[in-house]
Amino acid sequence: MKLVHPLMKYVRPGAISTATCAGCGDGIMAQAVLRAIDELELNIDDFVFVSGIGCAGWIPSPFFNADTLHTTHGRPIAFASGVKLARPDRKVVVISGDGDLAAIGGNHLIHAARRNIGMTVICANNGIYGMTGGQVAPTTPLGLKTTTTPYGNVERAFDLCALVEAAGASYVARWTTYHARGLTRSVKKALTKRGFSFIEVLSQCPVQYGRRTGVGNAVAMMKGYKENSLSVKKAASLNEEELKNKIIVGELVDKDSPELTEEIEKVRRIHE
Amino acid sequence: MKLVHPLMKYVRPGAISTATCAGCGDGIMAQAVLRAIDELELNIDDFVFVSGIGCAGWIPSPFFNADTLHTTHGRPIAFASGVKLARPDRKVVVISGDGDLAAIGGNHLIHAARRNIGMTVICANNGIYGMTGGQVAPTTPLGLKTTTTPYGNVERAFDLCALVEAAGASYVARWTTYHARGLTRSVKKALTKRGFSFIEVLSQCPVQYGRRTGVGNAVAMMKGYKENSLSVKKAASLNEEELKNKIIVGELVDKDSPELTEEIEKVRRIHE
Amino acid sequence: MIEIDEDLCKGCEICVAFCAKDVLEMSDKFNKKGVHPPLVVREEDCNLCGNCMLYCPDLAIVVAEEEESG
Amino acid sequence: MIEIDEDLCKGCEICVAFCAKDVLEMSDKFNKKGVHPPLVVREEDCNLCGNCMLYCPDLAIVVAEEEESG
Amino acid sequence: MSKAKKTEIRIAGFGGQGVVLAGVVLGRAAVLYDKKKAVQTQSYGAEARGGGARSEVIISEDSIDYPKVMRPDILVAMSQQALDKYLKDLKPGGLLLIDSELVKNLPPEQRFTLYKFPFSRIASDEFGRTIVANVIMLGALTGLAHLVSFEAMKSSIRTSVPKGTEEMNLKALKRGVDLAKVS
Amino acid sequence: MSKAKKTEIRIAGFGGQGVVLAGVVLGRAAVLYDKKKAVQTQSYGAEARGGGARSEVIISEDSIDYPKVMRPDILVAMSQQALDKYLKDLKPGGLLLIDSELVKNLPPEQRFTLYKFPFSRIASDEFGRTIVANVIMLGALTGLAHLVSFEAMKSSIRTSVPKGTEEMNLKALKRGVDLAKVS
Amino acid sequence: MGKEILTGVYFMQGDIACAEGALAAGCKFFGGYPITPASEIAERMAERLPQVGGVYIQMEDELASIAAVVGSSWTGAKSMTATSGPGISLMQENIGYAVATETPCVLINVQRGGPSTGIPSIHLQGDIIQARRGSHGEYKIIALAPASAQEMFDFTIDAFNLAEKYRTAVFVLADAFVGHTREEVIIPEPEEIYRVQRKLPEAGSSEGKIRGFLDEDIAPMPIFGHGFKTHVTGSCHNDFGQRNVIDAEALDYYIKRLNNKISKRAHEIISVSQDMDGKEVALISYGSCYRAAREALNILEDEGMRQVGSFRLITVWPFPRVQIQELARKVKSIIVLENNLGQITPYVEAAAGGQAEVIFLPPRVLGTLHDPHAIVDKVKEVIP
Amino acid sequence: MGKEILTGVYFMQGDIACAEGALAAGCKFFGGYPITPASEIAERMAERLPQVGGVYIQMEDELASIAAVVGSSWTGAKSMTATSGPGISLMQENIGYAVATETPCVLINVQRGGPSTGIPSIHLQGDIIQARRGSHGEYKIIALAPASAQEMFDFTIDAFNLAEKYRTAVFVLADAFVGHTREEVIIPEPEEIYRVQRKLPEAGSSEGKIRGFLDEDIAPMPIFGHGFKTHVTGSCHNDFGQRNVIDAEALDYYIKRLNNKISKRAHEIISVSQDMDGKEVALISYGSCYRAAREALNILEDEGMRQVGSFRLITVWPFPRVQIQELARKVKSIIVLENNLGQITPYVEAAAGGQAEVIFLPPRVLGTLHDPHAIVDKVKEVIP
Ligand SMILES: Cc1ncc(C[n+]2csc(CCOP(=O)(O)OP(=O)(O)O)c2C)c(N)n1
Ligand SMILES: Cc1ncc(C[n+]2csc(CCOP(=O)(O)OP(=O)(O)O)c2C)c(N)n1
Ligand code: SF4
Ligand code: SF4
Ligand code: SF4
Ligand code: SF4
Ligand code: SF4
Ligand code: SF4
Ligand SMILES: [Mg+2]
Ligand SMILES: [Mg+2]
Repeated sequence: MKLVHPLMKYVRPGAISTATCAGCGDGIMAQAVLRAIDELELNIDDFVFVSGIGCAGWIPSPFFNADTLHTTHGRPIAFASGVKLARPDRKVVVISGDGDLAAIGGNHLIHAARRNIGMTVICANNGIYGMTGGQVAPTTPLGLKTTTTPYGNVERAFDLCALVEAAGASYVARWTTYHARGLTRSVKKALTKRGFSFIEVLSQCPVQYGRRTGVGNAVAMMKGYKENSLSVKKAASLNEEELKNKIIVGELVDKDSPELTEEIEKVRRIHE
Repeated sequence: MKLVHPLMKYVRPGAISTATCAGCGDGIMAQAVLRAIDELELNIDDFVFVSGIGCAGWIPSPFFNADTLHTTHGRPIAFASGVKLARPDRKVVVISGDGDLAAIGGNHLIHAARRNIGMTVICANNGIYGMTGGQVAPTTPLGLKTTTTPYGNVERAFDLCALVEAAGASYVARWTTYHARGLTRSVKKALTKRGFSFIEVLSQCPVQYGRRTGVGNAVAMMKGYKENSLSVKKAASLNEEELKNKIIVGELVDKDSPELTEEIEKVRRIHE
Repeated sequence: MIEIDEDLCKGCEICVAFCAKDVLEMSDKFNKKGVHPPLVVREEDCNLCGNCMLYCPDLAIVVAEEEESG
Repeated sequence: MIEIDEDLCKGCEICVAFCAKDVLEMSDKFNKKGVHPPLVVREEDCNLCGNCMLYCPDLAIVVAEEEESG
Repeated sequence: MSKAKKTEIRIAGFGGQGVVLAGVVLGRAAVLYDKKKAVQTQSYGAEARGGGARSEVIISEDSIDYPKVMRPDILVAMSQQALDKYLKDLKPGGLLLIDSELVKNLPPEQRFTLYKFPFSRIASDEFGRTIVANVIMLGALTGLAHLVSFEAMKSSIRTSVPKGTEEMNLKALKRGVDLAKVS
Repeated sequence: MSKAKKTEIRIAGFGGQGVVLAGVVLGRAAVLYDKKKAVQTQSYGAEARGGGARSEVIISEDSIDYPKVMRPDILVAMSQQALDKYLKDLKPGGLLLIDSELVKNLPPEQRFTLYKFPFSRIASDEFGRTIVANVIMLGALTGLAHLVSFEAMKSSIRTSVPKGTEEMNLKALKRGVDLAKVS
Repeated sequence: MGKEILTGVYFMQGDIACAEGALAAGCKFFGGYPITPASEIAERMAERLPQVGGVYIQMEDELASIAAVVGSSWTGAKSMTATSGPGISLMQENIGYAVATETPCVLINVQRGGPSTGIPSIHLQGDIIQARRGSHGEYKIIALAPASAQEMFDFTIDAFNLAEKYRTAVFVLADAFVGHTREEVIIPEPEEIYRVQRKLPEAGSSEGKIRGFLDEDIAPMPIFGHGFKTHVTGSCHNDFGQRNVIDAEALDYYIKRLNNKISKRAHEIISVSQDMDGKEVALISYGSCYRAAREALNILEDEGMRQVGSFRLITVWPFPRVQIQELARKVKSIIVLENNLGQITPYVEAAAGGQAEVIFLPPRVLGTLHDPHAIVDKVKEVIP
Repeated sequence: MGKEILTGVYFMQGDIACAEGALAAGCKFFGGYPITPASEIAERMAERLPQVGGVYIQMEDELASIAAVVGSSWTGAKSMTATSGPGISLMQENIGYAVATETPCVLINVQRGGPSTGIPSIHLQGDIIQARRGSHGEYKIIALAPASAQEMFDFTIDAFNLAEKYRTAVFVLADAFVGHTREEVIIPEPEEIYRVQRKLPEAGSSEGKIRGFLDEDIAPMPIFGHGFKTHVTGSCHNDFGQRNVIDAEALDYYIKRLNNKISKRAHEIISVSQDMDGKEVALISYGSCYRAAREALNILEDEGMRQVGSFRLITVWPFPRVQIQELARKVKSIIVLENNLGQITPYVEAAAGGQAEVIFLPPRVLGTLHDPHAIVDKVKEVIP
């Protein structure tokens, strides 16, 4: 008996073989998102998936058999804002890379969070520019030698979750691909949350990060995630020194504030 | 006897009459900056002032008789980064508006803070786009009727200081034009601080904000600043409800971390 | 002493409003910019606090300790 | 039961590494992609935890309860 | 075929005096209420404050191909600077209207018809708001030049000024018309 | 004047097999160590992973105006897909070199000289690293086609591969040369 | 709802007329960012869109504005943005995306004086070639150039119709003069306004099989939310939206189809107005320069010089090459009026191919309308 | 320090040669953002600049990259960025700023297949007109088009020299082919490399009186940190940097001076290479197409057809209009080879003015080099 993968039904025919390198964490993320939709029993036809340019931009595009908008580098949230504003009934999900969302696209990220527009942004943070060949990203650890920091990175990395929280997001969580189950839970939460939700996922890039920088292959990187991560709860009891170089995983923000398209709808009602 | 204004020596001959409207807070800010330089007995020839497009962009340009770089809308921090990186010995000061620095320019703001590049950014936050005629800004209060929110603003405003703090700034302070003395103190601190410093200044725009929205003239607006502000210390003892619509003034962040150009210099030293 | 450069003034009235000693008043003449500049009407009450100078957005006011002449 | 679609496999070895029961091993044959896919070598030890399926980035593994046939 | 006679009007002064609005009110009066053709254009340091502002109107019975004022028939100067800058363009024999409170140096030559009134002073003293000087000026202009009817002007003002200020502005208009009568 | 004879080589396979590097090593050997002229170009889904990759080299005694391979004299196919895609371009009588572990379906027609070796299998079994298949292939190619000298090839490999892997790669090169000898 | 169209006579700024034209065309989404001299369009849309059930959003910058416009268009909304040169410069990458994904949208450029910040309130026709080729790669757009407030209304409607019909980005190349000038604008009754609506695929069309992209016959648009499972990408793709980022053949197909879509229909898109029958000299103009051309012709007519006619580009792009070729065969001289240093002039020369003399005439002072008398003088040099 | 110039023979990618050329020219600042097929330039600069006392920074995006480059240039550093079409599209606003403020800087565009994301690794000459007019307003730039790895080295040096000499932004219009191809590159001895340094005002020049801007004689540059109290602005300004954002006359002056600076020196900037003496047919080409033109000429020569010559644009901008006018008077036909749908062809036609037949010939498949035989066939159509 030939078993069929339960998520295969969400995969676009002809795009079954993912376009990622062997061991890339993006495939694990893709599944986590589809699994969340499956478990929530939502109709994938009610979604619009928006992505930018980068390996992670290919997570939904063309892989997900749904309405997908593969945009320009850094701009998926801006495009997605147009989709959501014009069709507030759609579930709008942005999935893209750390470079895309936080380097070139950082402004759209913070403004969408500020507006609390109803969309879910899932950031595949591999700490590098994967697609273009392993250049430093604003998420690359200090000291790492990348193709554009041959003597070691001297720029501090963003704490993306803290940034998005400060900008105003309603829901913020961080996971790694090792935490695929927790990630699935958070995606479910985010998809049903009113307002702007953000999930950072540390996702291994074994080729441009692992191999090039000598950190190791996919397995080694996922083991690293396992060993270096701490739950939000555990982290709360530790001091700064103890938290150094640790990945805090779990839900970081979950609060309620008015959602943009609903507020706009109220204004429109005045005129009806 | 004709008295000479003690700051007039820093004003570019031919630019003495400011280009602002009557009562504009930007003039008060301009003085506070010059006064800080004067009190620190720094040489204005060691400075490069960089600004963007907007009324506030004209605070240093051409007003300050120094090296001034009046750039494109939203980009002064990026230009200033080039200046600082190439000439780390310069004191680089960016003075520009809320729209310039936080709407179109938001990405450069957070990245400069992340890098902790040694510059001081002073944001004239008038809660509006002054120069283009009173359109909503990402700093406009909820509900305000501006030329592009005729039915009241539905977008939440940024807490700029919190945002820049989350991005990694070494020094963050907030003042209003009413607090011209505190502002001067903070500018002095910022100018001598290692790393990225940010000062938000609530500055009245009596024309596009005050008059158009019915909030009142320059005097009324400054009185509003006086009445609605609280020091950081006082604020610490109040709850969220009590802090609603209050302006918290004073120093919010003052910490030490490695500065970008110094770190780059270290890398360069390896090759000497 | 306190001195106002009328032609730099834009007539915003900030100096008048924030002088705790009520030293200043707006005049009713028009300056070169077509606005009414302030006048020092009660110089004797001035405590040289410097607020008017601090707040004048247009560097139109200078306040200084009287210097001993000679 | 557990099934591997060899031609979807890219040979990353994640499934092998994260199977707590050591059920899987990399084979030494080449698949269509020119890499070595894994083999189920100790199916009897498998507890159907689903980790291999959860982690396979390429949807190449399906784990399912054995269905009663008939 | 060449077009019917057009009247070209230039109104100039400081930014903030409402000279642009004055031109708009005039143009709107002509088009919407007197059923003439009009084009209104302006110039100001759009991204600057203060400085000079200029508003121009062409009024004609016929459609207007060329919308730009080249040699105005009428020049209104609400500041010294405006007069100094634009007087040279005024058509010989043209009408020159100035705010005598703000324009002190008049040029010697008399190749135009000069009217001067202290619009700003009246606005400040009688209305307590310098800003209505422009409407008083419009009243005077209506009275002097008859470009548009008084009724059209009133309607135009009513639909152009901020809500709540209609009555004051109509009073100011009337005050201007009266000035013209006296002269 | 037309140029001296050029040899055009195309090496094709999967992304990740090091076919681009193989071309670079070959070109560098020719230019830096054999003092010939060479141009190396490539094609791959640059912003994609996996999929096909192709590297092309032209080697000539004379300077090379036209740098693009149009009809290769030599085709190296490191995957079935590569063979299927590029065989048609191979010059009649050209040399076809394939990885027999990965290319199973050979076309019937014999208008070329075919050599096949299990590069990947040897790399995997003897070197424990599939990735050296490309260097073994280069060895075989050197042995078969004499485009560049063995010495040049060695020097080129030494300066092209990651530090620490020089010895292994030179061994792999040798292994390839030996394959060619046997055949 | 229901105030889509404000029928009647108005004394209106060109910018406001443009906004009203958009609403009359059925625009339901505006994403923008303020800039002189285009802000009035945004302000008017902010006021009016909620009245007609549409959405106005001021984005964080112009890059985001055009992105939001394209995103909204994919939900089926007629969408637009309005800005000036600096904003258009920032939009270039996403303009290419709109073209590549065949997204109907309208871009208003109220041109101002540049380069760079230049002078915001002064009109220049500085962005004419930029509109055509400001984004990277090989592509085509459509651009209209209005010359009056009335045309700001009319051409904006035309722009929407062209965008919907040809599934592409359409520019309205206005300028500070046309945008800020107030004139009479007559807005017709709703039923007199011609509106084109993009074709949609049949409901229930099966996934992945809809020829929704790169179809020279202008494919129906598989907008979101209808179960089409559309895959939109600005990477090289085929008729079905499928990405191919490896093969030159795919790129060749992608580029040529997109270009042919417009160039094969150039005859139906291009609009010129001319009164060149039996004339010897042509005044070629577009946008606000046309006003000066007309006035010059009035003067010439008064002087009895009837050998001169006007050839006006209503659509600047696609360029009316064939029409100018014909013109060049008939006339002795062509005087090209542009408020710049000669942007379309080389294209006129290329079309004329030496058949007629081509003379470029800018205004004496860039940023002003041509003095009609200077045009007359130039004509007299040509016909002594 | 001291490894500015790596004298010797290399087997090098064009991108790497470009980086080495920059260093040889004295480049001390690189601000960039990765993009295929230009990333290798950034990577090389990241490695090499610290070795020579320079600064490499990867900015958050391309807008910031060009901004940082301009900022650094104002401190006196020779500065550059390198990107591909999408990056250039994003830089448009600040390219205009660089031109307006007369900031020397070098912009490398390693062109790829577009519009939009297109195909990153395939070469197209899609951005030729974009380089000239992609920013808003009326301005001029200089652009060079290399055809080999060696020229990536040589032309990058030329670009720096032109930037310094004329105080402006200079493009190197490479493409994915030239950038990624590896060939022999010979780097000369340091003393054989010609380097131009911008003029600076005399030290102590008094503030506000330095004619530092908009000077047709290419004013000395009052760089920061020398007490010049320089006022730099992209708003309309006069010879002294003083802003005027009101008067059309000021705009006219600002635009014309900036343009004249280049156009009056076009003869000394423009570089073409031609062997057209006594020929009947010209193959006009630039960039990588030149390689195909050369090969076609080899074949024609073999076949004894010596009536055909090459006319190559080394500088694409300023456009060699006068040179092509002359050419057109001498030849029967001009075949223009471009790897696009004809971007400079109209400019060639405009220059030819009907004096010679102008034929545009793209490669059969866009994104590939022309097949030399297809060129030969076209030539044979022209000379039967
Ligand atoms: C405007 C623009 N600049 C640069 C690029 C090149 N580019 C493509 S993907 C990418 C970065 C990818 O990094 P990230 O977003 O982290 O995605 P990853 O590949 O790591 O998943 C870059 C710089 C581009 N396509 N467009
Ligand atoms: C790219 C670009 N977009 C828009 C503008 C128009 N513009 C000029 S200033 C400004 C906003 C000014 O607001 P802010 O930065 O808050 O400064 P303020 O005038 O309020 O001091 C805008 C949108 C521009 N000059 N360039
Ligand atoms: S380069 Fe890295 S991120 Fe991109 S597909 Fe490969 S492993 Fe994944
Ligand atoms: S518009 Fe507002 S911010 Fe601008 S100068 Fe006037 S008062 Fe100041
Ligand atoms: S110095 Fe103080 S007391 Fe004196 S006038 Fe000024 S504000 Fe009043
Ligand atoms: S504060 Fe200054 S500008 Fe304002 S009224 Fe007083 S003197 Fe005049
Ligand atoms: S299901 Fe669990 S136990 Fe079974 S093979 Fe997979 S990982 Fe191992
Ligand atoms: S995890 Fe999947 S892709 Fe990786 S080796 Fe196992 S089956 Fe293959
Ligand atoms: Mg990444
Ligand atoms: Mg502001």
